[in-house]
Amino acid sequence: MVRDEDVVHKFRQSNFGRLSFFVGFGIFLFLLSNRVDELRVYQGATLAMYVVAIASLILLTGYSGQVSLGHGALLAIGGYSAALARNHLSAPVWITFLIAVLVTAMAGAVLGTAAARLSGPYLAGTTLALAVGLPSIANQFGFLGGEQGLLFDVGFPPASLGEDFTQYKWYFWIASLAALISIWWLQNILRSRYGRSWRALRGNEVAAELAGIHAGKSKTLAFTISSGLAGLAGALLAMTISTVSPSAFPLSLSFALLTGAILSGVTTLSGVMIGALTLVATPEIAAAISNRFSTSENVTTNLPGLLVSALLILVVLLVPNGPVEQMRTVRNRKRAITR
Amino acid sequence: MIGINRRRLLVASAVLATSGLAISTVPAQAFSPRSEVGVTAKTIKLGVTIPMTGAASPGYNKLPSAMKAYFDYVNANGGVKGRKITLVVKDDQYVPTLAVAKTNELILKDKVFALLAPLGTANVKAVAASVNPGRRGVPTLFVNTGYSGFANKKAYPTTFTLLPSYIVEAKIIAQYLKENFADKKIGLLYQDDDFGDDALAGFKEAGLNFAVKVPYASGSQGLSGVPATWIQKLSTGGAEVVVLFGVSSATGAALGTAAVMKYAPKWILGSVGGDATTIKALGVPAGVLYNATGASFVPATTDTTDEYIKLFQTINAKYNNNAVFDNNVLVGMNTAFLTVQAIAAAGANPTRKALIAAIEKKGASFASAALTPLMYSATSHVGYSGYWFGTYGPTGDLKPNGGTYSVYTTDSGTGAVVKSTYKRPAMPANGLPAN
Amino acid sequence: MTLVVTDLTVDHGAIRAINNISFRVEEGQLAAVIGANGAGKTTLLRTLSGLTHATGGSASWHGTELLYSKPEKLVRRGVSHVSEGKSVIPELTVKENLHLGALWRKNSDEAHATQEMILDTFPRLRDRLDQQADILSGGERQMLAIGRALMSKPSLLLLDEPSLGLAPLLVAQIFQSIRALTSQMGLTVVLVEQNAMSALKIADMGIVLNRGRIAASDSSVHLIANPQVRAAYLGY
Amino acid sequence: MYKFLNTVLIGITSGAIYSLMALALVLVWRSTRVVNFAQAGQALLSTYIGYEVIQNFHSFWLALAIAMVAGAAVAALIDAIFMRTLFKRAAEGPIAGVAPIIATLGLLGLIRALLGLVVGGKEASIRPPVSNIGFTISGHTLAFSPLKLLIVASVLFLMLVLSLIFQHTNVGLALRASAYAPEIARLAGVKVDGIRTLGWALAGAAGAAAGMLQTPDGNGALSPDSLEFSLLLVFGFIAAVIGGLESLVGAVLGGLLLGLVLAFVLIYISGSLVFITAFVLLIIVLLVKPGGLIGSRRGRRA
Repeated sequence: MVRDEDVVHKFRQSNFGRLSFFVGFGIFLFLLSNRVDELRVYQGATLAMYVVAIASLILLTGYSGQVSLGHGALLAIGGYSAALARNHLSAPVWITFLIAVLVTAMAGAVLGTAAARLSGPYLAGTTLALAVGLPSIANQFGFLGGEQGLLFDVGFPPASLGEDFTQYKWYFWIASLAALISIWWLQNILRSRYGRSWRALRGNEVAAELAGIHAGKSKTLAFTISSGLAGLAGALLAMTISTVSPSAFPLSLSFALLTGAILSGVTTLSGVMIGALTLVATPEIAAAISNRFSTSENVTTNLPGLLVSALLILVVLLVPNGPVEQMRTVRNRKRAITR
Repeated sequence: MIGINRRRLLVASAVLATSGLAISTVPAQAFSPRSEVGVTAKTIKLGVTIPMTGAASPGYNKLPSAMKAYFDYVNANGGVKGRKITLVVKDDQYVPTLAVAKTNELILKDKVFALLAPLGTANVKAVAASVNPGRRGVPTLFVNTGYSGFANKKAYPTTFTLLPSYIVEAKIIAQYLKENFADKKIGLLYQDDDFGDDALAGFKEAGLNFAVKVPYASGSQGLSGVPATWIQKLSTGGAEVVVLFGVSSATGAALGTAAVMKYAPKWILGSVGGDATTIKALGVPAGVLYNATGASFVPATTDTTDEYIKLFQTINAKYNNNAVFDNNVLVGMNTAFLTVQAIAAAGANPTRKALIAAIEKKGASFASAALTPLMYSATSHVGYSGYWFGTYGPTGDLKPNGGTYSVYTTDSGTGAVVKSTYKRPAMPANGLPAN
Repeated sequence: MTLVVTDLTVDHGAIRAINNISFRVEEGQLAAVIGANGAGKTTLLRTLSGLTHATGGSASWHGTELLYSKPEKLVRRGVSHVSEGKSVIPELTVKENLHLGALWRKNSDEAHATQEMILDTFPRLRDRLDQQADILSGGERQMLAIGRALMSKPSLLLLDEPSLGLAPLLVAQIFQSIRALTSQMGLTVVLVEQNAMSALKIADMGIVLNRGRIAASDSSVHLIANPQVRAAYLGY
Repeated sequence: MYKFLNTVLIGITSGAIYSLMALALVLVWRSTRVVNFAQAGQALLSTYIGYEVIQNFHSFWLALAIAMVAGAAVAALIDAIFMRTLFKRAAEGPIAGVAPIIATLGLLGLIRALLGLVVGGKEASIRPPVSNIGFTISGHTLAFSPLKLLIVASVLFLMLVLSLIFQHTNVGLALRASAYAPEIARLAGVKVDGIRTLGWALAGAAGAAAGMLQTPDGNGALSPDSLEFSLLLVFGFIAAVIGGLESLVGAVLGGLLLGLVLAFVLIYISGSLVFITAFVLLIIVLLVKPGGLIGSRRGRRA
């Protein structure tokens, strides 16, 4: 309680400060993108995509207490709507992203209405079945492009950016901008009336309802916004691989996003980078380890899975609320003692 | 050094691309007269992304070690023009996102000379669109999928396919069925995605009609009860001859379940799902395959009278931990064998451009274990284009019908199916291409 | 056999729920713990039964240290706790709820005898023996909860707000039953109540908690007579 | 006629397999309120242990017994080491509902990766213990064999025995009480931690049985990347949710319903509708009865 008031207080004091932080961070990313090589820029774009997707899950799970095992399906909806809008309507890039957000949000609203009636394992089961079932729809309708999917080409970077401006840097810029805007906007939502009602529901649903919060509506809204963000992430994913196809949204993606959310700490948006970074970096770290210590194929192929799983279990066991929340708790405790 | 060169190369490609030139065969030597990316005086580095883990990995995950085994064999015998070949393997789990990420690592971090044998239509397509090896001038050799689209040189300028396309295969199977089972009711099991769609297109082109067509969703073959529904539909449809045009796990599931339901039509196995060793590894008893018909473009893996099989089995024993010698191992080694020839043909200081040119110019005459010709030319990036038919023996060995391999060839378009007169070039001494 | 609580302190995170309290309850006595909401009454009971961990101090019953032990162990030493809010399991039948309290008892004949005694005291439960507990009325649930606790053959009974949400008439009835049972079985009872007057009326002694500290502790007769207590807690 | 009969038989047998996994999931859910995704990994591990027993002692039945015991032991260890710690550390807060699911997903990945390290790339398969050739009635072979009879019988047997244990024994009462209201159960003297571990162990044994029976009914091959086990988990879970998660009978009914609906859709409509059908069926059931076919009224909100 104390903490929330504290944060709100700070926010009121420095609404402008927050905005300038985001702008500053954006400028930092911009400068960074000129310093690093093309692979890192590409990975940066993937990272930004993960940031949006994980933020979407954090909103859903950490703030409104709903579980989604099928977030990959929502990403797929976003990716496909963006690609269809681009290919059939020749929509400008930013419009395709907007369309992805809106279409997925609408799908999320429908799903969220059903989801608000379900809880815990029932919702988990439904979202899991959705993640398994949805991609195979692509093979039922020709316009979805079947197994090989659809092309999604956001186009070349504007010529005004210079000759040595690579495609991936362009992706990175788009993805980073999308991520920055999403996180900024999401933070504002979380500080609004809606954010407060989600937190109240998370704490105690019965008490929140007594206080006049409509649990069903509130959860559906969370599901809708979360879906919209997932749709954006899906469009970003489609951009980085320039295509959408059913196999780009496997069940393992849904699980990976959940892993990322847990590693970030589902209760705080500010840890979102941690999870995204882990998802991007773990395979590389695993490869480095197995290159150094072993030549066995079994080790090389299974080490990334082993590392991610072990990390996930450790985080859930040791810092269940996430590293950021943990640090905050420790800091608060210290502060309490020094007082 | 290399970093700067590569950067300039990319700049140049971007410029070319933005100015509307679709094909970029950037003269890399212009910037780097001494050595190409991934090539040193002593080594050549190649890369492959392939499903090593996950549901799609069984079978395919044997390819990299087979390729490595052949490269090790060549390296032990002096390498290619003194250069030893290394192969960087990345696991893409059959997921396009990962295929793109890993291919980027191969090109940008590991700085490989060329990409080898990528797999999966969606993966190759995503890599082509996002990483765009075509624009970067990175050769993608011997794509390991039968999707016909990748042979389109305009869209995929640096890509060479290897397997006969699914359309080719379907046309040849249709011809075989018309010749041998004209009066029978024919059934088809196919995967309900592009793989199956290509096959359907091929059968349609050949004018073959099926009494029963059973589609299955990719992945559903592993679900208890699903294969039984196929067999039920095929048997109620009265199919006397059944074409199994799916992946190995689907073939295995169909054959195993048919045995349960005592349904015994004449089975015709497509090449993708027709490798006896893989099917047996799935737990299907060899006896179930007995008398089924199979199609292949390489010699039977058990045919030790074949000089390639003999050599590859020796290499397999020495450099591949004596793994089970199946079609995956055979195709893997054959791919490596072709790769070595291509690099050798690219000259004393191989460049990416020279590699592509060498395959276009000399690819059709490369030695290869396959019994069908390679169709590479300046205008075509199509690899093999034919099949022979055989019958599985009691232990699951595929033996050519009539004792000799009679190969049929055709193209992915409207071309007729013809009996091939191709004479396979003799294997170079010890399977080591002349340097 | 005396319940001796010495210097007991319990923290809930940063909040000190019980602050260094000490008291005694003699064998066979019924002690009422009264106080405002948040005074620490429920925390006190939860700590004595092992559900909540104490920060410091000690509490012994019959030579057994109650703190830092687990509830399932303390039950076997004779400590039974009826937690706040009708502690029955609605998914189980009445019989199963009762039976649950005696699962650990080796002697099933004895357990059966206890059950008969409980059903004699609360005859309404006998009629509903095979029905699911979720159809019981509030009063019946409280009877069942107390019955379940008695099935464990306790020597120390901890009761948390048995009157919560019940009609006044029913409250009187329940309290009479509690008094009768404790005398009959020779129980020592710690009864936590908001309904201070009713509790003190049946109690031998009373403890008044205020913000985690003991505000007053005396025989119930004296407490009822104490004008300050009357004003603050008894409402007249 | 035979088409219809066979469709029903295919639906029942495959439904029975889903039910076995659903039973295991329901057992864990009932005893600890956790949806155990590691169940597929545990079943795979147990089946590998069974495979090793067959290799050494050439008896399927011995292997089944040992696999079930091993499955129980592994499950008990997982609960005692991981889940207990987890429940103590993440008992409250927003993570409480999600943490167990995540932890079991992590365990699933861990078991698979470890299996991949140890047995990856090696071939292993299990032959059916009894004939898997269909029965014949007046010249027509049914989609039902002695092996499938064994599977259906095992499911019914397990369901009955477990239901009897749950409804009519002291252990069963303790299991139910610990699941519904752990605090009250503890106050009544139930050693809840141990009882929960017992619930996990029962589930581990049921999961092992599912793995040992499904493997020879498919083609018999085992692999750490097994598609069969992933699908078994997903469809077993869907069956359990359809059944209401609370009830063993519900799990079996859910499994059979899923199996039958899939068989009819695949045979009478289209072979490629597997995954969509499962999703649609689940949605329909949950829209009509949000707590599943046999869900307790409280279960929905838990």
